[in-house]
Amino acid sequence: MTSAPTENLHRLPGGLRLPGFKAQSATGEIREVPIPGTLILPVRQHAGSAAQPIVAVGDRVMRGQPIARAEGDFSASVHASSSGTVVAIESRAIPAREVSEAVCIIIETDGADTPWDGLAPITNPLAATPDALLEAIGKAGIVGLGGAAFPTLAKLRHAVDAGVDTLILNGVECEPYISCDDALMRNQAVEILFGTRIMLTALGLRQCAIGIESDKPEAWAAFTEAASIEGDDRVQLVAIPTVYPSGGEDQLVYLLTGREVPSGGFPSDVGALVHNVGTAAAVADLALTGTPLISRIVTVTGEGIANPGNYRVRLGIPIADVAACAGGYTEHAKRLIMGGPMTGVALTDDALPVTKACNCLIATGPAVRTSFEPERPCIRCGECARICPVRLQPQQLLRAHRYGAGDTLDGLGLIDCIECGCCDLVCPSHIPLTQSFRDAKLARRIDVYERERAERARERFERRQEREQARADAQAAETERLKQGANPNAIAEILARKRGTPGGDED
Amino acid sequence: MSANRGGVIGGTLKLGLFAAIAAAIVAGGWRLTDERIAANTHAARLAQFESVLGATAFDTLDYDAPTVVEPPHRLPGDAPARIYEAFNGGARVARVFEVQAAGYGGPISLLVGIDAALVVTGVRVVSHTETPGLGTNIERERSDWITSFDGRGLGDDDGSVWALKRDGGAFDAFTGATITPRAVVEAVHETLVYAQSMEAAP
Amino acid sequence: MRFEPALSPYLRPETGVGAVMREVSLALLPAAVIYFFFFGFGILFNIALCIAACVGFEALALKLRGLPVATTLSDCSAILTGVLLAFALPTYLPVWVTITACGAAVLLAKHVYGGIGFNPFNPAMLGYAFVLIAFPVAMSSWLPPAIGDLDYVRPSVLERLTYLFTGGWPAGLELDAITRATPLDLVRTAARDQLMLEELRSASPMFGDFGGRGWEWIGNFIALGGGWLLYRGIIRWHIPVAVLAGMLIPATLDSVITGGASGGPGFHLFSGATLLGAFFIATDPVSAATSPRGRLIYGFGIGFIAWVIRKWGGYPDGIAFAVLLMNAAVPLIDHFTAPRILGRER
Amino acid sequence: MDIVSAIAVLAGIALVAGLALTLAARTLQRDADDVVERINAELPQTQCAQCGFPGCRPYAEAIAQGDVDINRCPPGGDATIAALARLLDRDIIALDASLPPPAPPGVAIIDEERCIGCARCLPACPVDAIVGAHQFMHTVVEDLCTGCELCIAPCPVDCLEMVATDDNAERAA
Amino acid sequence: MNTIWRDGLWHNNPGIVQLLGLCPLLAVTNTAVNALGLAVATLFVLTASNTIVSITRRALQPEIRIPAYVLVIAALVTATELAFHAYAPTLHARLGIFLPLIVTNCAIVARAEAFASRQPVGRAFADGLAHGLGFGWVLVVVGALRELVGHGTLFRDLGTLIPGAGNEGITLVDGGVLIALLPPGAFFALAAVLVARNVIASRQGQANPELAREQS
Amino acid sequence: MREWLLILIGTVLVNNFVLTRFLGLCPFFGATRRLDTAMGLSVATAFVLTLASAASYLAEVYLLAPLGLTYLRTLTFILIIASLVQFAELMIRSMSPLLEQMLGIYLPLITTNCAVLGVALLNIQTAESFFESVWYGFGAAAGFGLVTVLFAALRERIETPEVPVALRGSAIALITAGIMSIAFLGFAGLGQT
Ligand SMILES: Cc1cc2nc3c(=O)[nH]c(=O)nc-3n(C[C@H](O)[C@H](O)[C@H](O)COP(=O)(O)O)c2cc1C
Ligand SMILES: Cc1cc2nc3c(=O)[nH]c(=O)nc-3n(C[C@H](O)[C@H](O)[C@H](O)COP(=O)(O)O)c2cc1C
Ligand SMILES: Cc1cc2nc3c(=O)[nH]c(=O)nc-3n(C[C@H](O)[C@H](O)[C@H](O)COP(=O)(O)O)c2cc1C
Ligand SMILES: Cc1cc2nc3c(=O)[nH]c(=O)nc-3n(C[C@H](O)[C@H](O)[C@H](O)CO)c2cc1C
Ligand code: SF4
Ligand code: SF4
Ligand code: SF4
Ligand code: SF4
Ligand code: FES
Repeated sequence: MTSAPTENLHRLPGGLRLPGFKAQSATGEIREVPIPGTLILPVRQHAGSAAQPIVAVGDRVMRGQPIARAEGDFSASVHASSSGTVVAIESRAIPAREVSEAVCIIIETDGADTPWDGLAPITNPLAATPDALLEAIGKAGIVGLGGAAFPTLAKLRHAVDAGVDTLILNGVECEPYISCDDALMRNQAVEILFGTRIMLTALGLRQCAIGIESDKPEAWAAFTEAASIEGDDRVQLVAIPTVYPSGGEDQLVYLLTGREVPSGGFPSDVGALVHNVGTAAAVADLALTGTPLISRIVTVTGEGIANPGNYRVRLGIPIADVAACAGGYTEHAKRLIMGGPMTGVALTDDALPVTKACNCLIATGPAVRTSFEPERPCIRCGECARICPVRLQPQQLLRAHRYGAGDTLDGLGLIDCIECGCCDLVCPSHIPLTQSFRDAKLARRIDVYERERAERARERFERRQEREQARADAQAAETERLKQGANPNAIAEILARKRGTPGGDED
Repeated sequence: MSANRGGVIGGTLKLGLFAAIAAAIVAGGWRLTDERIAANTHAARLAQFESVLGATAFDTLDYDAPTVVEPPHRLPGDAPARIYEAFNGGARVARVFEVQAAGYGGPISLLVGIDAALVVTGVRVVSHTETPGLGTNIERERSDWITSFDGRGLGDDDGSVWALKRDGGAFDAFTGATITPRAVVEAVHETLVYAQSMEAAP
Repeated sequence: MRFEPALSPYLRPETGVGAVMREVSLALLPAAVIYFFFFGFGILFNIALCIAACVGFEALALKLRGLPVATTLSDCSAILTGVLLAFALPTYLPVWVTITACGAAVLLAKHVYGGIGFNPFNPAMLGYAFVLIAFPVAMSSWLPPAIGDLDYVRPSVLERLTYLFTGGWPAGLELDAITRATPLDLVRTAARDQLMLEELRSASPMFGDFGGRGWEWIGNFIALGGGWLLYRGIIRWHIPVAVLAGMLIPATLDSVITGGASGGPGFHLFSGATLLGAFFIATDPVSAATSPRGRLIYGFGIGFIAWVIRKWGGYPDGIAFAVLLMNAAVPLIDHFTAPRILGRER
Repeated sequence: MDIVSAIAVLAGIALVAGLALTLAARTLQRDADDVVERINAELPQTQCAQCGFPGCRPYAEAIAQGDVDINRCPPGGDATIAALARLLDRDIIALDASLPPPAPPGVAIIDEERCIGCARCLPACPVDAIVGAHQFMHTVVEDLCTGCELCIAPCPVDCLEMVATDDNAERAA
Repeated sequence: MNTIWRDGLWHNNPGIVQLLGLCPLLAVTNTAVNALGLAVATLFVLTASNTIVSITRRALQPEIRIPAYVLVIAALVTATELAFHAYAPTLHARLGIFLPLIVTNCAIVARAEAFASRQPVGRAFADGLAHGLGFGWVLVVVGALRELVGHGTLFRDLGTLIPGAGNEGITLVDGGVLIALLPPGAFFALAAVLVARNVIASRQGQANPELAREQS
Repeated sequence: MREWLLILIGTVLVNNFVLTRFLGLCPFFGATRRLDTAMGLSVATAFVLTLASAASYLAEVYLLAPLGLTYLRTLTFILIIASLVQFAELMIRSMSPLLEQMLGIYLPLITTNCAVLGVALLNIQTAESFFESVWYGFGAAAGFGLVTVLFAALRERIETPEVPVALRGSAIALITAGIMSIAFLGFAGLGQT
């Protein structure tokens, strides 16, 4: 394993140096959250289509046993994260930004945590065929643990099809407060490297970069140490400048390779595949113990939490139980954020369960806001454009969105906005830019959808008109023919036709 | 746009007819007003010259055929200068110079009347591009300033009166604007000097 | 437990419009002190009057438009407009002219378009240009600096106050005796008479080491304030640098070609409103172009047009007109200089 | 004499110009189809005929001809007027006051209990969104229905009803 | 008939609603008398040309209609110009090219007339009169506004239009604000009239026809 | 060389056709709702203005002046111009129907646009040769095009709902034009010293 000099990195446009707020949680220690009485396991914890439950109410399930099967190519199965009895399968609120309800499988735990007997480690994974590895990863319900929770199998498959040449492991963790990847890297660098090698095998690749933010020396040290055990000269460690959002997928690809992911495309379009370090660790875990994705590391932090830290949390544990394990809330707990303070989702209820996408829980007061000026009109200062890592012009996007030039939004790059939140942070007018762009994207989607519908209606209408025209023509011809029946020449005509010679052609 | 081929010829002819009628009306109108307009133009021109010739009586003025002095010349301005001569009973009583002063905002066209005794009979601004409110006081309609030249000659001395008061001369400046009046004063002075040389030459 | 709803990002900006405007206003404080030192109390009077008038007009406009007065006033942009106007207007100017300028700035330039953020033209410069055209006499009457060897009658404080409120100097004090052509005027006149700048310089006590005496010092302190704004990231380098380049490059060439018959770069830099324009006026974010490339074009245009007007135009200084002209071009510049989005061809 | 020359000059110019213009007008015919397409693309394609034309495209043709104003499409509402104004660089005007105000988007549903299978609604639907045969219960294909309401009137037992479409946001997602 | 008058004078006023004929509206309105002079000339040409157009509309095919009407109008304008030159030479000089330019802006109105309204002669005449008066009052109001602010007077130089009338006009204020007489003042004065129109219209409960724009 | 440049500066900046001479205002306000329309219009106007200058100069010098028919100027010029423009209109129509739709009533407005007849009439007073006349016409069109395109872009920016109700629409457009004309006054006196 080698490490690459930082000056070879490409310069990302924009970006922000943010205060870390990581010290409180980044102790390097990972604590365990005890198994609660009830687990709530949504069938949709990932991006894509919901999984299909394969258990019924009353069934007994074991730890690691599949309880919902992936549906379609963009989906991931769900496994019981402890043993117990299925007591309900019902629609419940889930922690997510857009779709806020999903079918959940509720398990009453028995405390025994009996493993499912179907769990099987992969024997000699580094020599296994890519197909076998991909199948195993798919079955284990592994999704990206970097936040978006996109099914890993789909990403890997697509990477193979697209002829990707570089695997990038994302250990950047650039958002403030979050330190779960840091903790993971400090404690399980060996597993991460092992998982990386398995992925390289599955993909048949010869190149991999692990990006680690330069403010994580312990993680860097852990990797250097682990290299003696799981070293691989295909893998390179790269220190990434501490600038938010270097950890964004497209941003990381650009930083490391200088390749720009095309608008509306994926890293695979430029030969790269990005995975979070946690995803690699999950693959390693699967290979070593056969355990599917039933837990993840969650940073629990914020001034609203008594004992901030990193916790290994089984999926489905209600957030309240996690908070209780972290010493409970302090009087500052006014907001509950899932994810980071820049891109996370504010939850209104801590009865919701931890899902695969939940990398961080922040309980905080509204005091994260440091200035209390009201929102004012944009003064076109251009700071938002200066800071935008995609080189958009948020002020123009905002104008187009607010003053109704919806169709110009596409040209201004609305879909290229990664919703990183940088622009909000520098705006002296305190305009909620990022949220406006989320709204605009939704409005735009509806617009496009309606246009499609209109287009379809137009086609059907025009086909129908043609048909009616044809029918009317036919009818007219028929009437004409009948009229012609009264024509004194008609008989001659018919005769003529029968004889095959033209006749009676006056007109 | 559905007219047939005959329409091409027809349309053209109709248009021609309209044109003919229009031309006839206008030409008729011209006949009716022609003389009056010519008289008006004449009167306007005459009034201008009369204003710069002041009390000097004259019976003929060759305003259709001035002597044109092409630059470079010793008159003020870079443009061709025009010199008109006024006669009374066959004798030349005055000259009117059409010259240009270098004003603040561009050339200022002046008519300068100078009688046979080398005395300024009047000065008027024909056109200028000075700043409204500042330089525009050279217009007769706006102030009397331009009449302060009337009756002045070169004087006995070296012409030191031909300057603004603040420069030690005899002419007022305008508040906030010295360039414009200074330019006019200098131009009139140069014209006078030129007129003197003309008197001397023949 | 229930928590309050919120939208990401949850971190909020450190700065605010009000804070920015206040800081820009304060950055002019040192220059104001120097100005006071050379030219007397007029500048302080003007600053106070302009702020009061601008804030007053702004409050009036907000009231008429039925908008919250106090919250909007707290953006402090009217204060800044007032301060900048005070710096741009002649040191001693009848109060109604000053107030008209403030009215034009706040009402005509700003509120007809919807107030802060929506004005395509720089309010202070429109206010200035408006009164320059409406009251040309008053607007071209500048008192020279209070430096010992200048030979002119210095009106007393009372006399100046009388002028401010009545527009007239007491009998006997002719305007010609107390006001002076500014160095820019002199250079224009000299160029017409084909005088060498050096001759002019030695002939007139109005000239200092670079620009006008007194003026160049104010210029230094304005640049200092501009440097502070740059350091604080309130303005970015593109516009000031481009304005100066747009003016100084042609001025240098011209001075070289004419062998010193025209104002050279040093003179242009320290005369008139060059430095104020480059650091404080052209940088008005609302009326400037937004992209870095656009700002370079915008700034260069201002500098260049101002130089052209100084050299060939009818007005001695062209900053205000140049700013307004380039303001008019901003939407077009923005249209053609949008940065290339990452991951897109164009 | 100058009257004659005046007439001659002007008539001469007029003759030449008139000839050139009439000939040009004949040879350079315009091709308006492109405009119609682009106008049609801005119409909502509800095909409800409220504009007074038997569908969106006929209305588009009429606009292109300059026969009607751009404010006659209720389903499109202000958004469509604005889009047309922008396309054609006209003023934005309010929806024609004689037309019903824009209704919220909806689809027709058939009360299947009451439907007698008379098939009268079938030909009314401009986009063939109603399926069913004579004597059998009919149903509306929700995804195809444009909400034009043309099927409501023909039904003898009033079994068709308009319901507001659920959040389009979700349908789009 | 009533609607013709209401349209011409207010609802469809060429000056403040259709925004046609803007050039003379801004160029010659530095005094009320100049404006009045142009208003009179325009009124005459518009009324006469409307009538002639209406009489001859059937006789011409579309391709040559415009040139033909333009000819008629140009002839009328030239006649008017000659008359001004002969009887109001000072005003003729002041109005300068805006007198012949009446051609252009009457042509627009006449064009609309020829293509849209297809009216009989009587109505066409009334229509021309109404629109001419409508345009005329706007001219005079803008002219009066600018003169008042710029000079402090009203109807100075009336003698240039009506021989024998005095040239002093009515002095209301001593002196004025120069900017009103310069080009920017022209724009601002017309804008002021438009604002007044908007305010009056909204008082009467009519919508500003331009306001629907922002509903997009 | 210098003279030609001065003519251009004079017609484009100092005596801008629209903002200081007040010619061609109808299309200036009427066809500037969109930037692309304004650009199309500017090009069309440049074409027509240059052509009109040339044609009218020829007509004046070789037809009207020799025959002593200068009083027919308005008539002759407008006739020539109207025909020329209608010819241009027909061409545009057949080439780009969308452009025609967008220019709407403003294409014929070019015919009957003050700027065209204005440039022809002014030319007779100022231009001293055929080429000067053409150049003058071109300069006038360039001045028109410059401010029209600037104004169109500006209008896209100023048409927001924040503009007070009584000012929305043409009033704010006029004010903006007024401010532009203040800005252009800065060029006063340019090139005359
Ligand atoms: C073929 C393919 C299709 C994808 N489609 C989507 C998609 O529709 N939506 C999505 O959020 N991510 C999609 N992804 C995954 C993204 O590339 C990315 O990994 C994921 O969105 C997480 O990235 P983030 O955390 O930066 O948002 C797809 C990936 C592949 C390989
Ligand atoms: C603004 C932004 C910042 C991000 N920062 C990180 C990060 O620091 N670390 C990380 O692993 N993923 C981060 N992501 C998510 C990545 O874009 C990407 O989804 C992830 O690395 C893909 O890996 P996965 O599929 O294994 O989750 C970020 C996404 C966004 C939009
Ligand atoms: C906008 C402006 C326009 C001016 N226009 C003129 C003018 O038309 N004529 C003039 O003589 N001075 C004009 N000046 C004034 C000159 O620049 C200069 O200050 C003055 O002529 C010198 O005056 P003084 O010697 O009386 O102080 C103008 C000044 C300004 C600021
Ligand atoms: C760096 C900076 C420069 C500014 N310059 C000006 C200025 O020149 N004139 C002005 O009226 N306001 C100025 N402002 C204040 C404010 O932006 C201006 O009033 C807006 O145009 C109001 O919408 C400035 C503000 C900043 C932050
Ligand atoms: S949220 Fe979007 S627009 Fe704002 S900085 Fe991030 S990518 Fe740019
Ligand atoms: S940061 Fe805010 S105020 Fe500045 S340009 Fe962007 S949106 Fe406008
Ligand atoms: S009214 Fe109905 S038919 Fe007419 S255009 Fe609109 S949607 Fe189409
Ligand atoms: S089903 Fe009814 S409402 Fe729907 S499209 Fe057909 S006719 Fe219209
Ligand atoms: S009056 Fe309309 S263009 Fe001049």
